[in-house]
Amino acid sequence: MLLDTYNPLVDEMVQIMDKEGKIVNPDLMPDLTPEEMLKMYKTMRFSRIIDEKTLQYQRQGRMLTYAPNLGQEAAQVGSAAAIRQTDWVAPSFRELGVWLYKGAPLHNIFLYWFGNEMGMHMPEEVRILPVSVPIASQMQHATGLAFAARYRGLDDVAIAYVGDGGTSQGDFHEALNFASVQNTANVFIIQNNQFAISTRREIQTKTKTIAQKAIGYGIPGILVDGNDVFAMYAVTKEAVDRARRGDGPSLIEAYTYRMGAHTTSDDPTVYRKDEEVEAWKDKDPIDRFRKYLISEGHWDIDKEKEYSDERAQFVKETFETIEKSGDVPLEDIFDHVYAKRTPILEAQYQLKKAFFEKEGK
Amino acid sequence: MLLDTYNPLVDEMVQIMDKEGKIVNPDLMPDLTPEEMLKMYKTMRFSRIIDEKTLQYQRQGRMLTYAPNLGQEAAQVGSAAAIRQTDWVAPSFRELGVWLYKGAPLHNIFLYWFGNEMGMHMPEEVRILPVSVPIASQMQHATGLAFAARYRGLDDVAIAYVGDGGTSQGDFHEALNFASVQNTANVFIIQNNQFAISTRREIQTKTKTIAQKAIGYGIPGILVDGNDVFAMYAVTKEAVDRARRGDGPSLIEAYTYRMGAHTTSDDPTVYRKDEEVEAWKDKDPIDRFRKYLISEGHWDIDKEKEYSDERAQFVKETFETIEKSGDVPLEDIFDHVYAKRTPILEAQYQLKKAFFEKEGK
Amino acid sequence: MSVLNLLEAVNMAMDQSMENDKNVVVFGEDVGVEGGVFRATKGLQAKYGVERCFDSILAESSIIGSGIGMAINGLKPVVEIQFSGFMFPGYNQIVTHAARMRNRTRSLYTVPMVIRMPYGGGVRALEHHSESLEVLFAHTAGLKVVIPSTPYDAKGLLMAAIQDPDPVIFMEPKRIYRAFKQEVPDEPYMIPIGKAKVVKEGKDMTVVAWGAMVRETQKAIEKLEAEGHSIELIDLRTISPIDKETIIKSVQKTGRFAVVHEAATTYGPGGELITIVNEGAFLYLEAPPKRISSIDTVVPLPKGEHYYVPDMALIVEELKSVLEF
Amino acid sequence: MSVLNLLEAVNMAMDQSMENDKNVVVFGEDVGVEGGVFRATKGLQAKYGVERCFDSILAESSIIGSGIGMAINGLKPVVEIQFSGFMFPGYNQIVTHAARMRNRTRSLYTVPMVIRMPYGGGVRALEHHSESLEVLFAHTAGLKVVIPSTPYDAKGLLMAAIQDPDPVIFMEPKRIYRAFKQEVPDEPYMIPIGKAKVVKEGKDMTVVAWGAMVRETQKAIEKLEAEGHSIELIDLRTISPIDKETIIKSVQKTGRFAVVHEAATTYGPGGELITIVNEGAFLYLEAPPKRISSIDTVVPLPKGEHYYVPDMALIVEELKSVLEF
Ligand SMILES: Cc1ncc(C[n+]2csc(CCOP(=O)(O)OP(=O)(O)O)c2C)c(N)n1
Ligand SMILES: Cc1ncc(C[n+]2csc(CCOP(=O)(O)OP(=O)(O)O)c2C)c(N)n1
Ligand SMILES: [Mg+2]
Ligand SMILES: [Mg+2]
Repeated sequence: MLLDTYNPLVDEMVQIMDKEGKIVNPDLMPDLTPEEMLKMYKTMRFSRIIDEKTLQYQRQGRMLTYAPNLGQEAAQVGSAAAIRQTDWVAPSFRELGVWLYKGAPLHNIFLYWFGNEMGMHMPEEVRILPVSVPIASQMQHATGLAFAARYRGLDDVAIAYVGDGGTSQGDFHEALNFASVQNTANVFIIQNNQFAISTRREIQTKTKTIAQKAIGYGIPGILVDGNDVFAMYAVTKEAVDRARRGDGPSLIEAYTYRMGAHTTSDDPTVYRKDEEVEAWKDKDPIDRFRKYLISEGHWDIDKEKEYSDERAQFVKETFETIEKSGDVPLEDIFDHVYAKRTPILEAQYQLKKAFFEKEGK
Repeated sequence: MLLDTYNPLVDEMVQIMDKEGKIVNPDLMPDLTPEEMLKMYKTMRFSRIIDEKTLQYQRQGRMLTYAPNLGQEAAQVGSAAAIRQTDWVAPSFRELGVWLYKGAPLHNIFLYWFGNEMGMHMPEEVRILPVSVPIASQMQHATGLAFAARYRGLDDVAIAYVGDGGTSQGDFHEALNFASVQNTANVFIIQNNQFAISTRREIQTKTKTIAQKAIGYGIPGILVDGNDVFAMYAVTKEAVDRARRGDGPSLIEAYTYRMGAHTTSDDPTVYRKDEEVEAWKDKDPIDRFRKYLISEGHWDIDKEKEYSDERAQFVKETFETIEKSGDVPLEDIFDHVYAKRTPILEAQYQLKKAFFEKEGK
Repeated sequence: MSVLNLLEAVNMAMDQSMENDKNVVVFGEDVGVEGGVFRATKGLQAKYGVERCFDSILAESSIIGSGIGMAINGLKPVVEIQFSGFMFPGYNQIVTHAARMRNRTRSLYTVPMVIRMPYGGGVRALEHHSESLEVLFAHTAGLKVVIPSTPYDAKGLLMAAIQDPDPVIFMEPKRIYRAFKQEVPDEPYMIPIGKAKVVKEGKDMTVVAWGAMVRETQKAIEKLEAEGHSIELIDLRTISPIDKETIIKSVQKTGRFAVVHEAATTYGPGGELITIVNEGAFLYLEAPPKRISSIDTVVPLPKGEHYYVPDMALIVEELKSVLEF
Repeated sequence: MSVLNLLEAVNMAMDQSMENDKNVVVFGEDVGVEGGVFRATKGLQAKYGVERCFDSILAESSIIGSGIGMAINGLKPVVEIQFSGFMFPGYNQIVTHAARMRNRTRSLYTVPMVIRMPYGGGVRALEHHSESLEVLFAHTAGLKVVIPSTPYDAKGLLMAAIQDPDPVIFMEPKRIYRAFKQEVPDEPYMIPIGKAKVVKEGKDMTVVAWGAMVRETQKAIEKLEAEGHSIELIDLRTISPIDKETIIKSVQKTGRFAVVHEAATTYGPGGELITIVNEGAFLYLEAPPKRISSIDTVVPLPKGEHYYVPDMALIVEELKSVLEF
C-alpha cells in the first residue's frame, strides 16, 4: 500500500499518467471502468466549461465575484470520484469539481455565487458542507463529522479540502492532531496550487513538501501529481478505504497550479509572469486525460464537441435562469438566523416590511 | 553538530548524564567551569526551595494559586544557562528556573503570584516577557522579538517555552511556520512534563516524539532528557548559537515530568497513581546533578545544607515582605491601560476614589 | 428533590441529558478522567464511557470546530471551555460557523450545540480567569446566550439549552458555583430560553441583573427596602435573545431603571438594556436610567480586583441615586 | 495638496510614516508584491524593501502575535487584516495580549502597533467580507478604535495611530475607499485620536455617525434641512475612547439625538451612545433617542444585503420621527 510505504521526505510525487496521457506507472493504475472514467472526464470538462463561461459573464458585468478552478480539475474530480456518496466533504471555496461529481445542481452553485444563501441549501444526499470562507476552518468540521459517523456506528468518511495557503492556519494543525488522536476516518486533501492569492507557496512554508507535515501528527502524508486524475483517484481511494477500515486519517498533497486568477477580483499579472502560466498549460489535467481516453478508444473529437456544446448550452440556460432570480425575499434573511424568529427579529422584520412596502420596493 | 544529524524519527533521547550523575556521553559534555555549574545547580536548588516553601504557605492559606516547577528544574535552568543575557524569553507560566537564572528578583515573582501586576514589571535587563496564560500564544511573540532583533541589526535570539499540552494549539503551529519562513533566530523549547493538567501526553498527540513535529516546518527537532541539566544545556546552546549565526530556528523537546500538582488548585491523585510519581523521583534532576558535583568535588553536604538554609531564610523573608504588601493603589489599575488615562477612565477613577474614600476603604 | 449547589445542578443537567439522549456527548479540556477543573462533569466519563465524555486536545478552536461537525452529523455536543477567557482561540469557529451554519445553508445544516464556560470574577484568580464576555456573544446573530443565577435555573436552563436546535453559549457564574444550595427537582425539567424572571416585584424602580450580580443586587435591595423603597428585580437569565417585554412592562410600572453587570461598562451590556428602556418606556422614566457595572480597566489581578466589580455597597449607593433623583 | 481617495490617503499615511521612521514595518497577507487586495500598500515593498513590507503567512494569529513581539522589541508594526471578518483567528492575540501587555507589565512592555482592516458592507461581497465589528474591539480595555470617513481624516488619523504608544485598531470603510476624492496635504499631519468632529452644526437635533454612514447621514440631513430642519452632525472618528464631551454638549444644545451605524443593533455601538446621552443629557431630551442601525440577522449575501444596512431613505424616515416627536 502506497500510504504505508511512501515517505514524503524521500520519495517522488506519485504519478500514474504523464502529461502526454501515457500510463507510466501501470502497477498503480486504478481499476476503473470506461464508464467511470468517462464520468470523471465529463465532470472535469463540465467544470472547465462552467469556469470559462462564468468568467465571460463576469467580464460582461453579469456576475459577482467568482473563484475559478481552471487547472485544478483533476485534483478535484480525481479525489471526489474515490469518495462514496454518503461520505462527507468539508470544502474550502475552490472545489467546483467535487460539488459537481457529488451531484450538486449547477443551479445551486450559480445561485450561491450570485449572492443567494439558498444556493447552499443543496439536496441532502450531496453531503458537502457549504463553502467555507475562513481559511482552513472547515478542516475542524471534518473531524467532527467523522467522529459523529463512527459514534453512530456508520462507516462514512469525511474529506476536507484546503489550499496550500490554508496549511499556515492554526486550524490546519488542530484538525490534523484531533484526527490523529481520535483516529477518525478523515482524509485531508491539500490543493497545492502554488498560490494563496499573490503569495507563493515558497514563502508560505519552507518544507520540501507540504505532505511531510503529516509526520507532525504521526499519520501518512503523500505527494501526488494533482494534474493526474488517476494518481489522485488511486491515492484518495487508498486513503478513504484506509479511513473507512478504521485505520485512521491521512494527508494528501495534490501538486497542481491555479491557471486562472484567484478570483475575478484578482489580477494575477501583478505577481506572476505569463511564461509561468504557459509552462503549466503543458500539464493541463483535462488535455492529458482526453489524450488517454482517445488513445484507448473511449472518446473522440466528435463526442468532445457534442458534449461541450451541450454543456455550454446547459450552463447558459442555467445561468440565465439564475440571472433572473432577483433578490431574496425579506423573510429569507430573518428565517434562518434561528429555528424560530426571536421577538426582536420579528419586530425588525415587521418594521423592515412596512418600510419597504412604503418605499414601494 | 547534533541538530544537523539528529533524526527525531529514529534517534534516542539525548542524554549526557544518567540518573546516577554519571557522564555517559562525554563527547557531548559541554565546556562549563565549576563556577558556571554551581550557578546552575544553585539556581535549581533555589527554585525547588521556592516551590516547596510556597506550597507550604499555600496550605497555610497564605498564598493564592501557584504553579510549581518540581521536577522540571533541569529543563528550565539547563536551557536558561545557555542563553545570553540580552536574549529574549517568551515564557509560558511554569518557568521559575528560567526567571531566576536570568536575574528576576524573587520579590517580583512572589508579587506576581500574589496577584499584583507590578510583579511583572521586572528589571529591564531580565528580558523575559510576562507570564503568558493563554496557552502557546507567547510563541508568536517570540517570532516577532526575533524578527525585530535582526531588523535592528542585533544578534539577540528569542526563546519560547511551551508545554506538551501547548503543542496542540494553533499558535504553536503558526509560530514555528513563521520562524521557518522568516528564518528568525528562535529556539522553541517544549517542556514535555507528560501532562496538561490531567490530560496525558498520549492523548494530546499521537506522534512518537513531540520533537518530530519540527519536520513539518523543515527545521531541526530534537528530543532531550529534560532531567539532565547538561543535555539541556548542550542542546540549547547549540540551537541558540545556530540561531544567532542566522541559521534559523529549532525545536527542542525536553522530556521531563511534573512531580507536583498542576497548580495548587489541582489534585493530581484524581488522575494519576503515586507509583508513577515515585518512579520519576528516581530521575530527579537536582539529585543527579548534586551527585555529579559531589563526585567531582565541587560540592558537598555541608555546602548543601548551608546554601539551602540561607535560601530558605531568604525565601521566608521575601515572602513575608510580599505578604504584607497589601492591595495595589487604586491608581495602579487605571494608569496602565493606556499610556495616558482616557477621559472615561479618569472619570471612573474619580468616582471610585470618592466611593472608596466615603466607604473608608 | 435534592439540595444542590449551582455546580451540582449543572452536573445533573448534563447527566440527565446524556441519559435521555444517546446523542449527547460531552468533551473539553480535562472533563473526562478529572471531571473538569471545577468538577462540573464529574462522574460522566465513568458512567457513559470515554466516547461520550472525553478529554479534548488543548485547543479551543478544535473543541468548537469539531463540535460543529458533530452537531451537523447528528450529535448534540455539550462542550466545556475551561474559563471564558480561553474561548478566544475558539471564537472564530463560534462566530463564523456555529452561529451561521443554519443561515448559510438556509437551515439544511444546523448546530444544536452547547458551549459551557465558567465566567466572571471574584475568585482571586490568575489573568484571563475573571472576564465577563457576554457582549461578544450577544452581539452576534445566530447565538443564544444564557446565564443562570441559581441552582434551580442552572439545571432547567442547561437542559433547555441542550434541547435547543441552535447553538447556545451557557455562561456559568463561577463565583457562585458553590456559594449556596437550593432544592432542585430530581426529574428532568426545562426553563424556557428567552424569558426573564421577575425575582421580586416592586413599585418604585426596576433593576435588571444576571449571574452572580443577582445575589449582590438582592442584598442591596433588601437593604433599601428596609429603608422603605420597593424595588422590582428582574433576573435576565437569557442575555440573548432579550426578553424586552418583561423589562419594558416593569419600567412602565416603576418609572425608574438600573442594570447591574459584571462586564466592563463601555460598549457593555448595560447600554443595550438602557436603550431598550429608552425605546420602550422613555415617557415613563422619572429619572435617568443607570448602569452599575465594572470599570473600563483590564480586569485586575486579585490585589486590585475588589476595585473592579460592583459590590453591594456600590449598588446600594447607585440605586439610591436613582430612587432619590 | 493632492486630490486623493480614502485608499490613496491610507497609502500615503503609511508611506510617509515609513519614510519618517525606520522602525515602521508593514506586513499582512498579500501586502508585499501585490500591494494588498485593495492596493492600500501599493508601492511600499518596491520603495522600502522586503524586510519593511512583506507578505505574511496566511495566519492572522501569527500576524498579530508576531507584531506584538516586534512592537515590544522596538518596531512599530502596521499590519493589515485582509477583511475585518478575518480578524477572528487573530482576536485572541489582540484581546489577551496586544490590549493587555502594558497593563500586565505595568508599562514595562508596550505594544505600539496598528491593526488595519477594511470593514463594512455595501460592496456585494462574499460571506465574512461585510461585517462591522467595532464593538468587539471597543468593549476591550487597552485598545483604541479609529474609523475615518474621509481621505483627509484617513491620512491624519492613521499617521496619529502609527505614532500612538498603544495598539490602535484602524477600521477602513471599504465601501467608500474609492467613492470620492478630497484635497489632502502632501506634508505629514496628525489628527488627534479621541476627538470627534462636528461635521456641521445644527439646532434641532444631534446625529452621530462614523465611517461610510457619515455620507449616508449627510445626504439624509441635506434632505431634511431642505425641509427646514437644522441638524448637527458629529463624525465620531474615534470609537474608543469616545469623545463624550462633544456629544453631550451637542445634545444639551439640540435636545434630540440619534446615532447611525452599520453594525448590528442589539448590543451594538448605538446602545453605548444612547446611554452616554442618558447619562449626560437626560434632562435635555425632548424625544427618545434613536439608533438607526443594521438588523440583527447574519449579514446577508448580496441578494439580501440591501435589506440590512440603513440607507438614506431609512435614515431620513427615522430622523424625522425623532424631529417630529
Ligand atoms: C481567515 C482568512 N483569512 C484571509 C482570507 C482571505 N483569503 C481568501 S482566499 C485566500 C488565499 C487562500 O489560499 P489557498 O489556501 O492556497 O487557497 P487557493 O485560493 O489557492 O485555492 C485568502 C488569504 C480568508 N478567506 N480567511
Ligand atoms: C487557551 C487556554 N486554554 C486553556 C487554558 C487552561 N490551562 C492552563 S494550564 C493548562 C494545561 C497546560 O498544559 P501544558 O501546555 O502541558 O503545560 P504544563 O501545565 O504541563 O506546564 C490549561 C489547559 C489556558 N491557560 N489557555
Ligand atoms: Mg493555493
Ligand atoms: Mg505539560
